[in-house]
Amino acid sequence: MLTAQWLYGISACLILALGLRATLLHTSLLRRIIAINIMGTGVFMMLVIIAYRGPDAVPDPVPHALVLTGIVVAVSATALALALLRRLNTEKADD
Amino acid sequence: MIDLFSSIFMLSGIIFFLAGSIGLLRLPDLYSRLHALTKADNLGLGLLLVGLALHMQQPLFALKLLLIWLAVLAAGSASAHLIAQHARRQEADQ
Amino acid sequence: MSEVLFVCVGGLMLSLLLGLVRVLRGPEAGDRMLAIQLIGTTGVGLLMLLSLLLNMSALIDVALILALLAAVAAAAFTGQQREPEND
Amino acid sequence: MNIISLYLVDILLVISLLSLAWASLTTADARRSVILFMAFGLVLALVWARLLAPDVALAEAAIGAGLSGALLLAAIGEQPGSSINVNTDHSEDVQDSNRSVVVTWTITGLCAALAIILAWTLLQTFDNVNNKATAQAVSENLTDSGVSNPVTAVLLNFRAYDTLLELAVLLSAVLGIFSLGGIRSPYQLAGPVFDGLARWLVPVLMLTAGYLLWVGAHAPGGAFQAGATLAAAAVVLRLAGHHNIGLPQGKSLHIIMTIGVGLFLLVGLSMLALGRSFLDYPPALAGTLILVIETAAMISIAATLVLAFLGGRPQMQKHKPC
Repeated sequence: MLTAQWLYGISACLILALGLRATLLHTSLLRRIIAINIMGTGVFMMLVIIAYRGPDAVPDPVPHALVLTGIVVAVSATALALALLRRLNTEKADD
Repeated sequence: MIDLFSSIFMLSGIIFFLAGSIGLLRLPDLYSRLHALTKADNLGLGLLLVGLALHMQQPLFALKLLLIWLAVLAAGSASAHLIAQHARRQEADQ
Repeated sequence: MSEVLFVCVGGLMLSLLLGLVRVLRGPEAGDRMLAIQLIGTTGVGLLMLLSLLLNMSALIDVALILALLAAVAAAAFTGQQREPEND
Repeated sequence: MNIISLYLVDILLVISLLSLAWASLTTADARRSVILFMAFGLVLALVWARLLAPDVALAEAAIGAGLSGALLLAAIGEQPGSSINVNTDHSEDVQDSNRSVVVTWTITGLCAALAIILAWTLLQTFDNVNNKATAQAVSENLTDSGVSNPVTAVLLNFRAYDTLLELAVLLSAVLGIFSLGGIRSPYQLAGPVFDGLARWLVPVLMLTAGYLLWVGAHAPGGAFQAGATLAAAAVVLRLAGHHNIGLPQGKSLHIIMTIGVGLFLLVGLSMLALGRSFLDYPPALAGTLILVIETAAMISIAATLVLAFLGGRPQMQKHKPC
């Protein structure tokens, strides 16, 4: 096993767990949206490190393509979540 | 010979970088930090890129490096100005 | 030559770390944003060095995007919304 | 020598990443959390570059370090009570305010257990030698794909279904945003410095988008990165206080929102009509078809991201733009 693999692999798991913990513990919805984004980053990192084959080898392109798709979907989901949050705030303000 | 020149450029670039970062960390308030940072790291990056450009085989890459440096220079000074302006506005609000 | 590159990578990582301390410590939002600018510039330099070390010319394009988007981030940080007109 | 310097880079990058994630998740202030998240995205782009994923690094540099931050900052600007002083709004953000210590520690423990199980499974995966099949399949069929960048080949040819459906997801996100509320209030007109910045930054971003789209066929780049860069250009115009940011109105807006999915579907169906299977391009035409689809996808992706930043459907213009 390469050093980079376990180093980044374990960090990916840590980032995911930290993000999940914050998603569950925060009461502010905006903070939860940020936490879910960080959690998603952990998943992306797992995929990229699975694709990694060492500093001189060509990595597997399939997980890279998946992560690329994931990043764009994550940002659009974040945008939708922020729009929901905004609507929620205006509803609260109207009450 | 080219190696020697490029090494000198790159290492002096790194020294400017570190000077800027240490300034950012040690200086007492935002405005003086800004002062240290914008000068040092832009010049540092410029020197580093000159050193690297001497190694590039294709002139196209060297041109790209120049372009990036110009972008960093222009963006960095404008951003620093905007951040300072923002800080002033915040102070005025309080 | 590779020794020089090694020293440069080390110096830039140190610079990145110093910027990181400022991002974490603040105290004002402006200080953090300024440190983000430093991390951006350091990142540009680091990407150039990595493109040589890892033999990937595409990282130069990444550096270009990083340089441009750092300015967008600063603009987004300082942009002020107008007060809603009819509310 | 290279290996040692790479170890150094690895360790410092991981430390930066973890400390920024921790700080962003635990700080009391929401605005500070967003700024730390932006720094996190910046370091993440470096991590992807280090892990030999330049396509991902490009997307992260455009989206993670720039656009997500802009989106979140715009959302923060609108949070109730934030217009006067953003730093006093602590009460809502303290994470453990009304939860018992037991709940907090149970959740922390469960998350730690999850991390350990995941890490153990992941480390097992690395030792498995049989996970090279997909990489081999890609490199064997690359010559038939019409492009020489393997990631673009996977996205637009081998797994084109994924990308088609992704564009559909983007479209539905925009429709959701449209149904939830109106456009955010515009920004104050920029001062001379910001105006000067926008004057060169916007055209350079647009040029870079075109470059990334073109280069995507044989080097890292492509529709996603180009779309995000193009969107950044419009976001800068919006931040500089312009009303007219290049988005068309009415019917034309609907066209650029749907052109990505629409054209993709059209190409897929015409393959069906030609007696091939859905989205199976003939190798001779593949390069051209991919470029056409990518151009359309770039336009739709950029439109989606800009509309997400605006926060709703742009109203019809009442007066002429000055």
